[in-house]
Amino acid sequence: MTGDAPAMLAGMLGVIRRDLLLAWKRPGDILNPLFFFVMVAALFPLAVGPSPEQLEFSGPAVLWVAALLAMLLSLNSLFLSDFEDGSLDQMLVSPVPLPALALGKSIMHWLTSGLPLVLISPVVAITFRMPASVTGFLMITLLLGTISLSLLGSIGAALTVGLHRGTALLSLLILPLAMPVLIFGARTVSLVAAGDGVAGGLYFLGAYAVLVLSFAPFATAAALRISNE
Amino acid sequence: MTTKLSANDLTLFRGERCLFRHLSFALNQGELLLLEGRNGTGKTSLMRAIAGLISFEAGEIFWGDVPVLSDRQAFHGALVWMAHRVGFKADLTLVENLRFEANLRSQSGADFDEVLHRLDIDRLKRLPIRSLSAGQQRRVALARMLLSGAPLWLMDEPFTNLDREGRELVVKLTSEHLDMGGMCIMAAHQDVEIGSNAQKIVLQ
Amino acid sequence: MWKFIHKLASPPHFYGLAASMIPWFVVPGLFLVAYGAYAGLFVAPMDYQQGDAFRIIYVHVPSAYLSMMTYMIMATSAGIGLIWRIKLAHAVAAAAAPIGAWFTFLALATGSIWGKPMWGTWWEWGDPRLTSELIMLFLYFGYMALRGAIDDTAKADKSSAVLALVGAVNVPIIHFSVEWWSSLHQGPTLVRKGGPAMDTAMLYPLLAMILGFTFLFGALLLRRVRAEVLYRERRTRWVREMILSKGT
Amino acid sequence: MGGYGAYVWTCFAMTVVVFVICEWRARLRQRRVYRDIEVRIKALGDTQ
Repeated sequence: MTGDAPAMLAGMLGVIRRDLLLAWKRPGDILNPLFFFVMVAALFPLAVGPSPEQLEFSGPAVLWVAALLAMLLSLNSLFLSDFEDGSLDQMLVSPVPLPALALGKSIMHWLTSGLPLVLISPVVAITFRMPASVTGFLMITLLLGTISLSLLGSIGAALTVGLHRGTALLSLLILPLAMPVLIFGARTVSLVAAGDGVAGGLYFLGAYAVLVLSFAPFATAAALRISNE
Repeated sequence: MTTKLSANDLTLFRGERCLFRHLSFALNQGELLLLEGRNGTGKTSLMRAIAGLISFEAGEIFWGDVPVLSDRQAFHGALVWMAHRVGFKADLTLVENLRFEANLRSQSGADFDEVLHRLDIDRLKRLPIRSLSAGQQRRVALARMLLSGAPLWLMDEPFTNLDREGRELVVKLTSEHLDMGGMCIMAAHQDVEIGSNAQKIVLQ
Repeated sequence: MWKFIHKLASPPHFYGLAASMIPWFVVPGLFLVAYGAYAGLFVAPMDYQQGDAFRIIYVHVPSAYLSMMTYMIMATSAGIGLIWRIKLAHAVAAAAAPIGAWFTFLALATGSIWGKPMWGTWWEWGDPRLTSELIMLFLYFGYMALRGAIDDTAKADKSSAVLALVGAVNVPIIHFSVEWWSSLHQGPTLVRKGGPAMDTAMLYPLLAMILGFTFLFGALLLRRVRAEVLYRERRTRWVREMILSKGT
Repeated sequence: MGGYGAYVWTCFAMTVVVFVICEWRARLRQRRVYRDIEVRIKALGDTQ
């Protein structure tokens, strides 16, 4: 990377600002995954039954799986409109290093689908009778976990952009990679609920987010170049 | 006059099909390169490949003495590309789109309003790109070129969707750009009269 | 050195060489597997904890090992193909994936069959090895699905290479997280397969099996890569000349 | 096999089956690719 830092930062912030503006003009893109999250979370009690013990026990798992699926849902469109209207071409021929722009897209994805999930999760958690202390940890794990998911998901979205079977394929690519996040996220919350120590899980989620942050923008950039050929 | 852009022995495939073999050219400051050929002969592919979006099967492009692939940023900093798809966000306004462009590439410092006025799109400033006609959108793409400080212009069918006045404007802007030492690669399937020393590549 | 590698990696040269190399893998592979299977089934003493069911490890462990190794081979050659633009490396990656998926399936199936008499159930989520094998199988599926979804071979090569590399970074993490996850599991106490102090009469057949599987895998891989190379080079002169002169 | 015979033999049999399938698929692919090229060359004649 020989690009000067200000140009990279300007490009990245430019992407974030532009896409936030777009999201503002089309709020449905943000709201749909949220509704999806709430609905999937509502499906479980309906399927399992209203027994309070069972709901309390399965709450963390259900919320985490629902969050994971909601993140996947919004990933498919991450690069699609850029690909279709030719602005991806323009981004690829810009002097800003592509990983910086890819990171901007990932951040933007997290801001519009990860963060809202974190914010709305307490409301859903209440319906699962989750105590306030556990809910706090749920939010922290979701916060750390969705960062990794957005970054990892960007790679998948970049690999499948422009392919016809995009959506199903994207899930197939990303879900196995997302397993560690799911395992640590959901288990940590369950452990808190059972009154056990949680530091290990949180450290892992944090470390994993940092690790993914270090390679995902480059992988996404490479994938974008390849997919756009 | 130094050779800025040179291509050596290029071969390009699209999938199974070979578009051309052993293509070479050199472009000096102030020169225009016209790519001609019927539809489907690979004008757009060649342009995308020059821009670095597609990789050549063989051959290399140099910007100055440096292979483009080894310093992509330097090369991309020097080019601006008017593609077939304008590459603007339909839901954002003209100004919002061009402001995003300013984050992506260095600007020439030309006065924003003056450029819009010259292209006759200054009254469309606050409108979303979606509500502009195809011709007006091409004009916004021209504004992107004028606002960027890039010496190398890549124009893919710049006359499409433009009225006579617009076409004349493209010719005028391009010749001004060439006079100032700029370079231009233009794909067109109609005859273009710009400057005196245009090179031609005819693709079959 | 570089020249030698290029000559080796040139498709016509490789295509011929691979054909002559296959027997060199098949013969020792079959010998080792035959010895390992015989000794493992009839000579090795019974495990005092698991009884004769432990003999399943003679196929389970080699296939589990191969499923991991194949992924690493796949990711390494994908990386080589991506960085140095060596087409043969991409062909190796493409050829390795289905074989790896089959061995992963075999490891899963034999592990599950081993689990039935040991745990009384065909599937035990508490076992980290089986669970990470399952995720491994998903990784292979994802890789092959991505390849299948892209028509252009060169593009499929590069895209799937990126995926394989990202997957390779994740494989150790997946293992670690699954281990952590199952260590918290309050389920049936698991018997470690094999165990730390293994009798040599048990160990040698296992080593022979692992080595034999590797040889046979090498033969399978060569055969697949040959087909892959032939497909990728189908428009070239040497393939045309070879087919016109009725060679194989 | 101490009552575990069925399990053990099934596993070994499955292993053989997987190897056979892999080998068979590899040969099949080779044959298909080869035949496709042959057909194409004959169809095109000496034009290419």
